[in-house]
Amino acid sequence: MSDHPGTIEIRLPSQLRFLGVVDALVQSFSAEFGLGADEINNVSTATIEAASNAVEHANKFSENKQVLLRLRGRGNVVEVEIEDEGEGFDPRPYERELGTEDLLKLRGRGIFIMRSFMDNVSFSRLSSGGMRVHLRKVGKTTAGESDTQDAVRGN
Amino acid sequence: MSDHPGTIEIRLPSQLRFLGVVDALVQSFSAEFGLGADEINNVSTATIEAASNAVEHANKFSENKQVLLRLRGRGNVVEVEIEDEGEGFDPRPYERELGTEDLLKLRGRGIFIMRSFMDNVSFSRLSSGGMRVHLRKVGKTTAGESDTQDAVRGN
Amino acid sequence: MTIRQREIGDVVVLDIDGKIMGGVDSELFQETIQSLIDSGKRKVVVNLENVKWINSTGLGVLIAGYSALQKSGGRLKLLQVSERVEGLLNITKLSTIFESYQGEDEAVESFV
Amino acid sequence: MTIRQREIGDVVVLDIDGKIMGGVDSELFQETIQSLIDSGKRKVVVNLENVKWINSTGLGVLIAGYSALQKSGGRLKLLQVSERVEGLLNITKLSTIFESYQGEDEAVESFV
Ligand SMILES: Nc1ncnc2c1ncn2[C@@H]1O[C@H](COP(=O)(O)OP(=O)(O)O)[C@@H](O)[C@H]1O
Ligand SMILES: Nc1ncnc2c1ncn2[C@@H]1O[C@H](COP(=O)(O)OP(=O)(O)O)[C@@H](O)[C@H]1O
Repeated sequence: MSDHPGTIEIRLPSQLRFLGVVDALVQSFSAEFGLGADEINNVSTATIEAASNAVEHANKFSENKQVLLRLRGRGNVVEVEIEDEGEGFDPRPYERELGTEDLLKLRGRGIFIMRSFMDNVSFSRLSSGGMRVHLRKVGKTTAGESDTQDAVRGN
Repeated sequence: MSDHPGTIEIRLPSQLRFLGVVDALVQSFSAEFGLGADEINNVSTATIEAASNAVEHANKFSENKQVLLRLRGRGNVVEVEIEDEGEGFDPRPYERELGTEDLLKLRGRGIFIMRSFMDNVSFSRLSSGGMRVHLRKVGKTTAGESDTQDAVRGN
Repeated sequence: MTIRQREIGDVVVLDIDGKIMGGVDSELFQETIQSLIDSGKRKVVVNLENVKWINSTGLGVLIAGYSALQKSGGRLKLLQVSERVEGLLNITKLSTIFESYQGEDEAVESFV
Repeated sequence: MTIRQREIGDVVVLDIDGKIMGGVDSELFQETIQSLIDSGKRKVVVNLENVKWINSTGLGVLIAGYSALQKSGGRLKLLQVSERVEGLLNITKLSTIFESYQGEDEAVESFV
């Protein structure tokens, strides 16, 4: 949990079966930058939502298309970018709270969940036409701080 | 645990701190292809050894160099390739068993561990000059087979 | 995701294992619920003890089951929801429709 | 990796947390062992309960500690080795030099 920044890039096939790998990856990456357990779960859940959308709505499960994840950590800030090879979309209609009329709907919660669980969510269009979702989380839990008071720390 | 093949590519900075992320990644990927707990640990340990070497001996912790991991799964076979940006080396001197005279040495066990824990290990030189380590494991544990006899399975 | 089915009196417990995330999971879950309804079972407990995570499409899978049972006069309740899944149910306000229990006995008895 | 130090009689228990993998970990561990030797402590139990994994460089870290203690008439023993780490100790035959215990009492009493 040093202060060195670091970026990891992952390319995944457009298959939902790899969302478990995304979860493991984001969890361990976020832990490395000192986020607490709840924060880690939230970053991972938001990333899974964005990656699900990239696989399903953008790449439409195509064997020829990939999802790119970029994980960036610095200090106690974790950022995730999810890029797809779809045709892009206008996210503005989905920038809203869910009402009681939405309660029993089967779909339409993904972007809302991202916004709820992250400090910052933004969408941009890639020059290739696809979307980039940018997620940002600042760790508030000073994880393991009291924990290390009388312990010495290496890597 | 379907039979669809899948390849994941990851680019990592040359820092040992990300070996934990490598572990999480390889573990969840291998589990997806039905390897058993011991097999998963072994693939992950071998990958960590190869990645450690890439970071330390090849890339020499350089900020400008990366390690590429390629994870490939098909059926119950998991393959991992680890590519570095170093100057390459001749692995033949290290294709040997460890003797009792090696027992208390502080280093020199990495390649031996890879060979011990994988079904197949091979080294090749990239045209860029760096090395590619290729690791292969065939899952023998028919994980969860009895487990699913009276359960129905989705994703 | 795998589903294992148990009966305790007239209550059916579905033990789910893995992740719940739409696609194949969705069909499987809906078929399971439909066949319960067809055979006259109306009291269903979905045990999430071994579910690591659910995504938003997976929430839809649970809602579809909930609504199908509701329509035929039945009920779907949740058992052993993890903190992670609970966070998702809270933020989406689905915690206001899903009754959820930590103990199996409690969940089963709640139908009486 | 973090190291926490406890004493039980004249035995020092080092509770390690995290991964052991050379680099900074190596210096930290060696300094810890050296300062124990300097202050006359010779009986050391390394508790690996909270160590997820060790790589080959991390094995070297343990060996360095073992050898340093050995040279000054002391002993380094392992506690609560996981299956994963045990696999590594077996394959490298290091299990023939590291005494290892599952119970802390057992480990501490083994020095008498
Ligand atoms: N990466 C994407 N590419 C194209 N369209 C997208 C993408 N992400 C989301 N969408 C569109 O936005 C809608 C809302 O997404 P979301 O809130 O995640 O709910 P859901 O995926 O359940 O529909 C989707 O139905 C889809 O039409
Ligand atoms: N990717 C690599 N690039 C350059 N040299 C390497 C690489 N991997 C291994 N080596 C060389 O092979 C030697 C043996 O490696 P290994 O068995 O892993 O033990 P150790 O890393 O402890 O020395 C290393 O010391 C190094 O000189």
